[in-house]
Amino acid sequence: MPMTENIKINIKNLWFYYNDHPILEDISLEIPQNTITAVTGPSGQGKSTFLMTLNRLWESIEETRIKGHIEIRFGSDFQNIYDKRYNVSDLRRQVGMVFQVPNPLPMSIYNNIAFPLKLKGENNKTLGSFRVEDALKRSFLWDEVKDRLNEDARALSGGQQQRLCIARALVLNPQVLLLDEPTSSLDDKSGRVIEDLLLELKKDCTMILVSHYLDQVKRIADSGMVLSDRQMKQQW
Amino acid sequence: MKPEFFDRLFNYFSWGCSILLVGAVLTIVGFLIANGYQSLNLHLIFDDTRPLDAIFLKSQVFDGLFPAIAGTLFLITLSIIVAIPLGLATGIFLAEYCPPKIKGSFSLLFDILAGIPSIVVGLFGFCVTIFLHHYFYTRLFPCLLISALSLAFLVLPYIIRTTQISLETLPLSVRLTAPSLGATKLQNIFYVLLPSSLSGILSGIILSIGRCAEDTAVIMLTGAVATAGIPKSVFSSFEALPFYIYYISSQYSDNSELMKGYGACLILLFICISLFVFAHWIKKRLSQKILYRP
Amino acid sequence: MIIRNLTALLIFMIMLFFLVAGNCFAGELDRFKGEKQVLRISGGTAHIPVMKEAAKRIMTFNPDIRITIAGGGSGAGIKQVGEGLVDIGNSGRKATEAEINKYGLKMIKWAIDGVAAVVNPKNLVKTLTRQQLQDIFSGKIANWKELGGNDKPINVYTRDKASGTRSIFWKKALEKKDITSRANVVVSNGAMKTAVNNDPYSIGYVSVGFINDSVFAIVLDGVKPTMDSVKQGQYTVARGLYSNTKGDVKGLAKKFIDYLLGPEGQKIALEKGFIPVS
Amino acid sequence: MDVKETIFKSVFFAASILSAGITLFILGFMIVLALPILKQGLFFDMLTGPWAPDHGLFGLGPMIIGTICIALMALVISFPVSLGCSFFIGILNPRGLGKWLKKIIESMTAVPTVIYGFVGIFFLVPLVRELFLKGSGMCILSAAIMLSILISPTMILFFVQSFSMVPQNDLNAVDALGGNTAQKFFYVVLPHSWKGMLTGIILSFGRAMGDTLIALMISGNSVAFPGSVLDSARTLTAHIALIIAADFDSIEFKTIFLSSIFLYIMTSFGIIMSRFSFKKRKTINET
Repeated sequence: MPMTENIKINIKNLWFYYNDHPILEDISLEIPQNTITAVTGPSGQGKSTFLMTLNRLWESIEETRIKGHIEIRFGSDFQNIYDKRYNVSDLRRQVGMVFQVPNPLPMSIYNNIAFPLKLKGENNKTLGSFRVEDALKRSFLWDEVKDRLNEDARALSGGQQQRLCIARALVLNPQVLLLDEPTSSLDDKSGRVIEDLLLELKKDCTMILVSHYLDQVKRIADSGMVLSDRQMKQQW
Repeated sequence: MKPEFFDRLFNYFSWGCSILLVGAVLTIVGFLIANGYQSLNLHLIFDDTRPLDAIFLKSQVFDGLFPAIAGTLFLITLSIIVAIPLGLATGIFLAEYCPPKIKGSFSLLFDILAGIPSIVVGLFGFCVTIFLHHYFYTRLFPCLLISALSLAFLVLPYIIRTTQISLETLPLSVRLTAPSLGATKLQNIFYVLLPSSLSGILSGIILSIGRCAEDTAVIMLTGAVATAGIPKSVFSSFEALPFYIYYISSQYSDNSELMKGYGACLILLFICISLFVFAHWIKKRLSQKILYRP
Repeated sequence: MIIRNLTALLIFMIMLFFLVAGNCFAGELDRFKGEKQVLRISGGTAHIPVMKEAAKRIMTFNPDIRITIAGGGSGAGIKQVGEGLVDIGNSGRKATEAEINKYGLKMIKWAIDGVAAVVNPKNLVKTLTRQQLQDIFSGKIANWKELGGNDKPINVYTRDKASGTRSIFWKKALEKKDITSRANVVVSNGAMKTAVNNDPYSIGYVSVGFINDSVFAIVLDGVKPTMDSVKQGQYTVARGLYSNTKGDVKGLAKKFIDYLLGPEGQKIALEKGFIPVS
Repeated sequence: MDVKETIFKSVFFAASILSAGITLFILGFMIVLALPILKQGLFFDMLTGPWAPDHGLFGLGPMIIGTICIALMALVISFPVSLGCSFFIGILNPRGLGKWLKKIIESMTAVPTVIYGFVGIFFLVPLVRELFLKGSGMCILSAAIMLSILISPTMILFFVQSFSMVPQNDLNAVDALGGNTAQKFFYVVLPHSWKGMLTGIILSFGRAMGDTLIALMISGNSVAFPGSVLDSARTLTAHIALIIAADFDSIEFKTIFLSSIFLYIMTSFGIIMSRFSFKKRKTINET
C-alpha cells in the first residue's frame, strides 16, 4: 500500500446527529496529503457540518452528537482527534478554518492576524510581527495592507477580508485547512485571486474545500466528493 | 355600512387613547415644570454654601439638595459595583455554561427576583441588618452599604438578563470565529463574545443605574434618613433624592420647602430620562460600530 | 504704686471675666471642639425641627461631626436606641417601665409640649368639647354639619401606633376611646400638618409646636391650645419631649443633650414652639 | 490553561448560585421570621381578619383587599387605554406617528414612581376631592389612576410586541379580501396575540401590586375594609412601609413578614403563569 504514506486524514464510519436526526451517515474517507479535496452537493445537507467534524467545532453547537472515528496524521503518527486526552485548542491550531462569510474581528488588521498568536500565549513581539507579515504575504494581502496595518479590518473590501481570514488561519502554520465556500460571498475577480492563493498553498497544507461552483472545483480540486442524502460519494 | 362604522370607531378609539395617555404624561411633566422651574438654580442645590466649598466638603449644605444628590450618586456607584460582576458572571454562566436542564429553573428564579416588590427586598435588607447587628456586629446599622446591597439584588436580574440575551443572540459566525483559531472557551468569551455583546450589556447596566436612582421603597427601609449630610463612610446613613421627594411631599413646613420638592422632582426626572436616552444611544451607536458588517 | 497696679489688674480681670461670660452663649458650642464622630438620632417626629436646628449649628461650628436624623415615631425611637441602632432615641411620651427595665434607658426631658386637635383654617368649626372630639374620631359624628360647619363629610387623619403624639392624644384627649379604622394614616407630625392644610374637611392632631397659620388649633372645652395654656396647665393634653439613651449618657450624645438643656438649646426649643424645661 | 478554565467556570457557577440563592433566601428568611405567628395557626384568620391593634386584632384582610382593589382598578383603567395605544402603534400607525408614540411610551418606563406619587398628591388628590365632593381625595381611585399611568407602558410594549408577531401573510390576506382594520384586528391579530397580551396583563398587575410609593402617598392608608372607590385604603406594600417603625418584637411587626410572603407568592405565581402562557404559544407556533 504505497498510498498510506500520503494519507493525511482518515475518516471511518462517521455519523453525525443534530437533535437526534442523522445528518451524516456512515462516512468513510481517506484524504491524501497536500491536495485539495472538494465537497459539493445540494445546500443544507451538512457540508459545513462535515468540515466542523474535522476540527471539532461542532462541539460549540448545542444538541449535536457524533459517532465514529477521525484520525489526522501530524508528523509521522496518526492521532485520534476525538481522544479524550487530545487538546481541542491544539487541534484547531493545526486544522485551520475559513468561513463562507468573512469574519474579521472588530480590531485592526494587524491584531486580527496576531489574534491566534495571542490566544496561544506567544508574546514575542518581533517574532510575532515577522509571522504576521509572512502570513499576509502568503495570502497575497501584504502589498495591499502593509501601510495600514493599524486600520479597522472591517474597512477592507470583501475579497480582502476573506484573504485576511485565510492569513489569520495561516499564521499558526496549520497542516490542514478547511474552507467553507470561501468565495461564495465574493465577486468573480476576488474569487479568482483566492483560487490562485489556494493552489499556491497546496505545498504546505492539505485542504478540504466546500463549494457550490462546479467550474471552480474543476479548476483547482484534485478530487471531488458529493454529499447528498447524508452519504458521501467520490465523483472523480 | 356597518363594517365602516366599526372601522371609524376603532380609529377614534385608538386616537382617543393615545391622546389621553400622552396628555396625562404631558400634564405630569408640565405640572412639575410649571411649579418647579423657578426653584431650579444653584441655591436649590447648595443653599447658602458656596458650591466649591460644598463639593470639596469644606462646609456642609443644610437646606439644599447637595447631600441628597451626593447620596444618590454614592448609592448608585456602590450598588452597581456589586451588581455588575455578579450579574455578568451569572449571565455568562447562563448563556455559555449552563446545561439546558437547569437553565429553565435558573431563569425562572431570576424572573421571580425581578418581580419581587422592591419593598420586600428592602424589608429583607432591614431584617438581615438587624439580625447581624443583634448577633454578630453591634456597630452595623441600616446604612449606605446595606441600601446599596439591597438595591444591587433588585437590579441584578436586569443585568443577568441583558448579559444572557446579548450573548445568546450573537450570530454563530461570531461565536465560532475564535474557537476555529484555537481559542479556549474562556478566551472566546473574554476576547470575542463579551466585546461583541458590549452594547446590549452596557445598556442593561445603564437601565439598572436608572432603577437605582429612582427606587425609594428599598432605601427608606435600609438607611435613607431626612438629615445626614454627605455620608462619611459606607456605614453611615445617607440622604437620597427620591427619599427627599417623598419626605418633602408628606411634611413640607412652608412653601419654600415645597418648591424644593418640585425642584428635586425635576432634577430626578432629568437624571432618569437622560440615563434612559443614553442607554438607547449606546445600544444604537455601539451596535452600529461593533456589530458592523460590510 | 503696687496697689494701683493691682487695682488695674483687678479691673482688667473683671472686664475679661465679663467679656468671657458675655461670650459664653457662643461658647456653648465649644464643647464640640475636636469631636469627629457620627451621632445617630431617630424617633419622635415632633422633635425633628429642634434636632435639625441644633444639628445645623453644631455641624456649622465643627464640620467634622455628622449628625443624622431620622423620624419613625416615639416607638421607633425607644426601640432603636434600646437595640443600639441609634445613639439618641427621641420620644414624645415617657418610656414604659417595661421598656426602661428591658434596655436600661435613661430619659432626659428637655421640653414640654401639648397635642392639639387641628382643622383646616377654612373650616367654620373652631371649638369642640371632648365628647364631640371623641365622637368625631370614633366615627359617630361624620359630617361637619352636625357641628355647625358646612355639609361635608369629616375626613379623620391619625398616626400609626408607633407615634407618641397619638398615644398622648388618645389617652388624654380621646380618653382611650376608639379611633375609626376609616381614618387616613400619616407618618409624622409634619405630614399631619401638611395633610390637614391640604384637605379643607379634615381633622387631625399635631404637636402644639407645629401649629402655625397653615392649620387651626381647635379650642377644646374652652381652652385654646397655646404654649401659654400648656405652660399654665390649663390645656391638659400635654407631655414632655424626651431624648433617651441606653445606659448612662456619654460621649458626643452627652454633649448634644447638654447642649439641648443649655441656654442655647432651650432657646431653639422655644423658637420652634416648645416650652423649655429650665 | 485548563486550571484557569475550571476556576472561571466555578466562579461563574458560584455567582449564579449566589444570585439564585438570594431569591430563595429572601422567601426563606421571611418565612422564618413569620414563624412565630404562623405557628399559632392563625394564618387564615390573619389573611382575612380586620386590623385593630388596640383590641389585639392584627388581621391583614383590609390590606389584602386594598391591594387587590387598587391593582385591579389600575388594570381596569389602564387596559383599554393601553389597547388603544397599541392599536395606534401596531396597527394604525398613521403617518409614522406610531413610532413616536412608542418612543414616548418607552421613555415613560424611566419615570420614577415617587414622581407619580408627588404629582398625585399635589395635582390629582385635590382634583378628585373637589370633583367627587366626598372624602379626602386620598383614595383607591386616585392611587389607581396614578398606578394605571405607571403600568401602561409595560402593557403597551407587551401588546405591541405580540401584535408584531402576527404573520404578515395573514394580514395581507385580509387586506386582499377587502377587510377593514377592525376586522383585521378581530379575525387575525387577536387570535395570534392574545396569549402575549395576557402575559403583559399579568406582569402589569404584578407591577401595580408591588408598587409602594404611589399607594403610600395617595391612597390614604386607612385600615378599614374599603367600601367604595372613594374610600381610603391601605395596600400591603404601604403597610410594610408604615409598620416598619413599630417594635420589632411585637405581633404587629411580624405581620409585615406575612405581607411580604403574600406579595412574594402572588408575584411569583404571576410570573410562573406568564411563563406558562409564553411556553404554550411557542409550541403552538412550532407545530
